[in-house]
Amino acid sequence: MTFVGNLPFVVSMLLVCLGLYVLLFKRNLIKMVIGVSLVETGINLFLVTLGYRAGGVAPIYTYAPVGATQVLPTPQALTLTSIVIGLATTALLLSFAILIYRHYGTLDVTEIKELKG
Amino acid sequence: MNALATHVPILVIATPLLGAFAAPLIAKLGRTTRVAFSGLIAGLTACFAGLLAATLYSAGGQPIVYVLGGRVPLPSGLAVPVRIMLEVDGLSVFMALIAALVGALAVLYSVSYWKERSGGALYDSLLFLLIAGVFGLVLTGDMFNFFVFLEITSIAACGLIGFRAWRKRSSEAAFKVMALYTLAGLLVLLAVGLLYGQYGGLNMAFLAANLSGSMLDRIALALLLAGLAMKAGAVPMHMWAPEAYGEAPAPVAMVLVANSQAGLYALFRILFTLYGVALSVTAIGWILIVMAVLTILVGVTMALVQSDIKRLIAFGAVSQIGYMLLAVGVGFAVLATRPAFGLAAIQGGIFHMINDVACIGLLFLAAGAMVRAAGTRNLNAMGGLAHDLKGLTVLFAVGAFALAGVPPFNGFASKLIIYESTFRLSPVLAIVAVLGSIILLAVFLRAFQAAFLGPRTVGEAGRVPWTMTLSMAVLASIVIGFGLFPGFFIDKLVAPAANALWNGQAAYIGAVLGGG
Amino acid sequence: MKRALLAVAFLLVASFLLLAAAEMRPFGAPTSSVMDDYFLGQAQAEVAANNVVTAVVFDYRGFDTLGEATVLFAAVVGVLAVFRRLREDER
Amino acid sequence: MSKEMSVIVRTITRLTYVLTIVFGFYVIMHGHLTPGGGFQGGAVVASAFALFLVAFGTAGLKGRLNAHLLQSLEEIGALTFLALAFLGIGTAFFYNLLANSGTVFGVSVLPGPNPGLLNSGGTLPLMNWAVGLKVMTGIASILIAMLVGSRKEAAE
Repeated sequence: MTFVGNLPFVVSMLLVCLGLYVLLFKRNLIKMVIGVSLVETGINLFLVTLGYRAGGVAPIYTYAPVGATQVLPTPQALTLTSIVIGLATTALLLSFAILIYRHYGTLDVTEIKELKG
Repeated sequence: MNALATHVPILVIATPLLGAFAAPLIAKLGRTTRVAFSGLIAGLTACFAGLLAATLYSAGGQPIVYVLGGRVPLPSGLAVPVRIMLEVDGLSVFMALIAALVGALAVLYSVSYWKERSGGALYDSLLFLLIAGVFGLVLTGDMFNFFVFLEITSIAACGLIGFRAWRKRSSEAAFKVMALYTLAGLLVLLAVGLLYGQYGGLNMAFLAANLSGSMLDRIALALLLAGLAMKAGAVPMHMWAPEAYGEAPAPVAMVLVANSQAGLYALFRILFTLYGVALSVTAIGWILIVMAVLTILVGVTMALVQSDIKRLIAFGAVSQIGYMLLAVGVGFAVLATRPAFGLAAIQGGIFHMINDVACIGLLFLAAGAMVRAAGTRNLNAMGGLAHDLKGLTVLFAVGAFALAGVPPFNGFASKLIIYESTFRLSPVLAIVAVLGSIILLAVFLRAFQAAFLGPRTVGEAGRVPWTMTLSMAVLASIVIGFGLFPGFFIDKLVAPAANALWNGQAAYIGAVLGGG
Repeated sequence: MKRALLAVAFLLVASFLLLAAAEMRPFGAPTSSVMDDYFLGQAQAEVAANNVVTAVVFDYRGFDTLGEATVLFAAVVGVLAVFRRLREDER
Repeated sequence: MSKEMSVIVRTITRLTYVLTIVFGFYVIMHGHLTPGGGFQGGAVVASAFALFLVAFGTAGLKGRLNAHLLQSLEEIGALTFLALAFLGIGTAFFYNLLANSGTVFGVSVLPGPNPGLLNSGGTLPLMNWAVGLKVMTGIASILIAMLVGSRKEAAE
């Protein structure tokens, strides 16, 4: 259990916490979308740091240095997938925010009936 | 035929995907072609799901493993599965049958329900995506792949919830549901990352064989529990459910019930198969039981005060999630000692899944027809529908009585098992469960009286088209059939599913890793 | 009241996450890399691709990629659906 | 943002967006050899499209492209991807039938670091193209739909 050796993990988790904070305590729809995005980014960072091997290079053989250690490819593939999923959710959330703005003329959660709860 | 049986697990998922991708292109050929294509895809999917069930049951319930892109689960000399796999056991097949039933009926119902509306092709596409996502959730044997399907269902569901873009509440509900679903998905993803970081694998069977019960495993379990309970709509993460069910078009609300159950399925799969007795089962079981009791109570009390027919049914749906969670929580709490009533509780919970989807689905579909006929969702403004809509009256009554657990309908059959088995663990639980049913009966009697009795308010204009009646009739026949012959269906369908949870862990792992 | 409850929940989750990060194995030293070493060793022979990440994305975990493409498709259909041209009686 | 932006932005956009598109296609084409692939390349092409929309507005499209046309292209990309996955159904869904087959994209590669061959990878390059088409048209149609949607709100 160490914070210093695991600094990259700790930093990505901090990013997740920041995103959660924004999502829970901000009252503007766009800021809430930014919060969701931050959580996503934090988790993507966490996934990518999982695959790092000390001194490793990218797992691509084209013109790779001979005999070098390569980092793990699976977390990179997972991150790629989750980035695209994050893009899709963000696009949909923003579309609904635009629609709500069109209906109410505001993005403030406290002025929108259903979202108060 | 043999080759078809080999590939049927992937065909179940790929067929609705094909339907979703092709629907907007096919729709350019005209409405008749579009409807025929949707029917073809829905029928084909249901056939494949039936074939999958037949294959599994004829093989004696041994889990089927389908490796995507390879011939064998394990490359020679390796202890880790490297490819994504679908793993189908009794419980998966049971859930797949529910999804197939609900999907086919939703498509059938939508033919007339969505006739007068814009965006029919996009609606079809999203509906097929939702169905494909539910199939993927229940059939996959890979943790990350599970997350991907979770997101497919979330996005398709929210697209459908916000589909009536002219309604203010639809877009609000869609935003709220989307944010919470995304959060749930991200919690699951974080847990998957934690598990991968420790064991270097993503396959469920591989993880189940290697879990050591360390601190990180418990944190991952807490994240999975929170995320999946949120997806299933259990209290205290239920706040999205009434909005979602209430604002989604009626057939979509029915598919969303199956979607919530898929979240519940994943919860059970992770608890029983992935973690199993490596945990302190009693503590986790009681956490589930407390959540379940809260879900039942909150669901029924909130249903009491609703005047919007769809939200009323929505809270009823929330309370039913509580019954399933209660039964399976009781089963999990006693997993270490394995008394007979534990298995009975799990059987009751799983049997209640298909009963719930049938009667809640029937109620949602009936509510769709009622709102269409009366032009309002407010129960106080509705009235006298029984004068002109006799068939609908009977169908709604069947669904309402079944949901409240009145004999001889199917809700009674499964709730009786739940009462009996939970009583053995603690009489208080059974009392809460009975109390919930009684309040629910009161709720639906009031709704029935408000909507159907009283002076005539609608004329012949509100007639229900035949495809809508047919899909409701199918559900009603299931409600009555399962209520009259519960023993037969428990024996054929529920027992393999319950056994897969109760003592299927070794078989599930052995099917991938060999040995057993 | 509600905000206080939220704050407690938030602090709980945050401490959980930081605890998880601290409990992780040291950065840069994966405990088990059997699956990934298989990818690194076999991708060129089995898939004939020099980019191992692409080999994983499109071959070993191709089904995930299909799912991901489906997610994007769902988002596009969803966005087009909510911004579609409504009929007169639907406004 | 339906209006055009200033002459500086428009000139720079005219200079760069074609280059960006070419680079995106390069990334898609060499997905199995160099960093990148269908998703990344498709996103690069879509970003060029976003730049174009920012500079010229939807009026710059002159009605030649709309969200529904792009969405049809996206469906074709998705269907192609599904079909390529079905290609290997003789063995299993997603089985890489073309790799090491000696036919199109079927050249084997030597193990270890090497310059790479474009004609390798089996179904991978084809899938990269399908996904690239899907992603570029998908994101582009989202962009157009959201632009048009938010402009309608301003007009009301």
